[in-house]
Amino acid sequence: MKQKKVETIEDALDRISDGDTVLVGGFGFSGIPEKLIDGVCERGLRDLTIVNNSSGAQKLGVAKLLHNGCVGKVICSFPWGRESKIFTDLYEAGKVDLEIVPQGILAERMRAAGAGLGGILSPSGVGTEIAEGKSTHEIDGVEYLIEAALPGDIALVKATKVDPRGNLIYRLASQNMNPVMAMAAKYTIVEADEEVALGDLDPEHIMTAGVFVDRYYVTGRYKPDGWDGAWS
Amino acid sequence: MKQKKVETIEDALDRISDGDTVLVGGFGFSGIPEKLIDGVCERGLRDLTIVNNSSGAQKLGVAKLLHNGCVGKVICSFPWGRESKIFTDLYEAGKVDLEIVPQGILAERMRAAGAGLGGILSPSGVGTEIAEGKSTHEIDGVEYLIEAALPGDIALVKATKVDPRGNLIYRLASQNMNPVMAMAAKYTIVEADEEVALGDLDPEHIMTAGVFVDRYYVTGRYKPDGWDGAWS
Amino acid sequence: MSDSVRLDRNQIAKRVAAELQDGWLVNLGLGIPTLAVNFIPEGYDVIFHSENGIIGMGPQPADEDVDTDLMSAGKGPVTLIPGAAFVHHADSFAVARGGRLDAAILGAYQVSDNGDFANWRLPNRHVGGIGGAMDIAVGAQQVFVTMSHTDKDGTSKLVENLTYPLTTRACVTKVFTDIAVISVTPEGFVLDEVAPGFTPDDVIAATAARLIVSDSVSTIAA
Amino acid sequence: MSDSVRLDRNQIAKRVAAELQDGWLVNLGLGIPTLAVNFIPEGYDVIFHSENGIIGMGPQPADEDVDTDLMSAGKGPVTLIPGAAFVHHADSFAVARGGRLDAAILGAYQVSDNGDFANWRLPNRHVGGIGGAMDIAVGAQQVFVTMSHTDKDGTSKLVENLTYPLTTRACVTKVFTDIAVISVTPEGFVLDEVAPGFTPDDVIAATAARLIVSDSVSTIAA
Repeated sequence: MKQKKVETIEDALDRISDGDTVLVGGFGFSGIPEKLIDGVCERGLRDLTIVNNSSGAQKLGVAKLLHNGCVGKVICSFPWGRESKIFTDLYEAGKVDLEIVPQGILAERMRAAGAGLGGILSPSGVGTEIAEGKSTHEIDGVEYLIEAALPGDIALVKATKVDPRGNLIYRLASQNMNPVMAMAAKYTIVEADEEVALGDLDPEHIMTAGVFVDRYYVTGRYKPDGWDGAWS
Repeated sequence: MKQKKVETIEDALDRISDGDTVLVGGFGFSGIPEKLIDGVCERGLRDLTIVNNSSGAQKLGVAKLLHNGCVGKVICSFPWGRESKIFTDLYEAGKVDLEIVPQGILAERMRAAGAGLGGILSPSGVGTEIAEGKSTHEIDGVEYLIEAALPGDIALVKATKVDPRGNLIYRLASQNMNPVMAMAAKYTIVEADEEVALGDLDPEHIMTAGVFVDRYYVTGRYKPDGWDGAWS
Repeated sequence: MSDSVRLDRNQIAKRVAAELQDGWLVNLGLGIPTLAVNFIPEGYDVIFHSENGIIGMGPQPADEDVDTDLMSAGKGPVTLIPGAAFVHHADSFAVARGGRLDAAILGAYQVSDNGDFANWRLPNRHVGGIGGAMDIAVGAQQVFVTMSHTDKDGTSKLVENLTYPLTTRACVTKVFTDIAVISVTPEGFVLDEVAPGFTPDDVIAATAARLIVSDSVSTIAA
Repeated sequence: MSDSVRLDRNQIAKRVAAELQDGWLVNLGLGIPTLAVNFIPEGYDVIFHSENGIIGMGPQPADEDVDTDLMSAGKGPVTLIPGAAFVHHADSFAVARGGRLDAAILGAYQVSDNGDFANWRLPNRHVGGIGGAMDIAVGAQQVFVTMSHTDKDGTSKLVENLTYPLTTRACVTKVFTDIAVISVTPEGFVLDEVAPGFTPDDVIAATAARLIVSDSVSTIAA
């Protein structure tokens, strides 16, 4: 069987290079592959294009990558949150590029990449600023934007359970964009709370099939960075 | 709570009309909503456009609808199986139309409809007969076919478990196209082996969220029509 | 206008909540829309959808039951109702764009009388946050906007043509402000209700677009 | 050619199976490709994908263990290997088109020397069955075709230009026939191996396209 488990963060990340497009899971405090993000910061990688729903908050998630100078461009739906001052500063200083995408289309463009499609016909954003420079196509009298598939070189995914084939289970609402990112990247790296034995996952319950996972690292469950509320 | 359960096949089917596009789940012997199909035949509906992977086999599935004169057009990937003589006869007599679609694109076109997209950019079938009459679009030097979303007026879906909100679980490989059909239709009618109480399904295990289901009918588990092998 | 008092945020939320019907699936934006959850009519089963993949959000849990993996799109802790389901982000927005949301309640900077609205970027800023608004507004069966009728300078947020960047064209069905309830119809804005103490003329004066006064204009039940 | 005997279906299946590497994800078409499952090298973990949403098909079960909800795309009963997973049809083809299949083994009517192949419709029939072939062939990392080298009339199935309707352009990487193993390269067909008793010239004579004989041409291990 393909050996997907790695014992160190360094081994988990050895396929990432400067300039890569990296899909990073997580929404709010949930489903963020924090240990992998820390590893990217420690590697001192540069000029990454980071895809996530947001530009991070405080010094967490994508914001941590920004603080550490790893990011050349952010592709997201929500760059301008009250808590993402680092992005604002870098963007206004011309040090980081931005591509803004409606949240659902961001997910759908990644899914299209994972599904080997060239793109999708999107009804979202027609007639708005985000349509500028994009081709349109009409179907049954309705105008759609042609939105290209958004593949990643790398996906950094957070799951709760993983088995030796890389099959994944996500906890509650922590999946968010993780499953589509796992599909969309050429190389998918998972950080999981817990490893279970082969055969322990019911095939009907698996949320991301192991064929989409190239490598995984087991962290044990930990309290999300920056979360100061109740924790169990 | 919305009342989705119906007690009779007649009530389950009262939204279908002559001429509707009906998405019918099932692949091989598995995941076919046979009781709903029987009900459509008994209603004597006419001129339906039926979407399924195939044109049925023997007198089963879509073939039963063809035998009963319900079908004006078939949209499928595999109309020409050794066991679908009825389709061949009707097609060659000019009594049934055909649109042939690659299997994966058939699923993806329905998913696009369910996702409110106008369509997808497909790499499958480029340069072939199925590209005739279709627009193409190039992304990064690669040519794709623009394949329109394929919505249904009605979906007939087979599940193993349903709860009062219409949340569905499929058994083993019986899901096939059922989940995308449930998403793609304006009105989704489910035939389920078994009903479970509200709260009995783990939210992480639900395969089709009840928001995609309009109505369901409970049959009890039965042996698939035409299957003469072992059965438990 | 002497005894007129603009509705507060909770009163607007209460009024828009009265639009929701039993069995509906609804998405709530941040701010006033989120408050609507507190005013669902007794006995109604309204299902709340959250962009991050929750179908069937329940009320906020006690502090000790907060789970960081169970939070709304607004990053607030929530619970699940019985029969809730999780989906991934792509399928979550399939719910929205695919037309399964009976209603979305959103905030806005401006609404025009053909139902265009703006809520994602201030004209004087380089970038804004789109989030899920474009997908939700394009797909929901009904788009209810809640907002103050005018901005701090007294400028109407109901307009003939947007001056703020467009979020979604021709999607808003009804607007709930602090002084009125206004439908978007093929003929333009129609004034359905006024806040207690306001007259239709008060609302017309505060509105920078033509406003048709409904024959059955009434007072908002506060 | 006196002691030359064309390979039978099982021998072709055995030869193509020798291409599969440990840990690969593979999709098998109907006919000879399905037989390849019987010739996986001992100790290899090859994962089989079935279009209808099974990732990790195992061997055929005993009669009493057959489950109609667990059958291959070829409608034969199968089992699951430990760590198998189910997906719906759209995601199943995402696996294929998205490039996660290390190899697909498919049958064909014709293969051209640029890697085009035809397998879905006879030229004299109105319609054929596409099934999953177009999606699988366009996405798989390697497309291995198994077929007889010639049809019943002795006409070559390896051609310069297809006369049968195209399935997928420029996708076939290697062809396994009853007399040869042939790679599709930027220069065209390259003869890698011949069946026992056959010479390269025998194969050239049976092939209606230019055939480059590899410097290291060898005999198929039968």
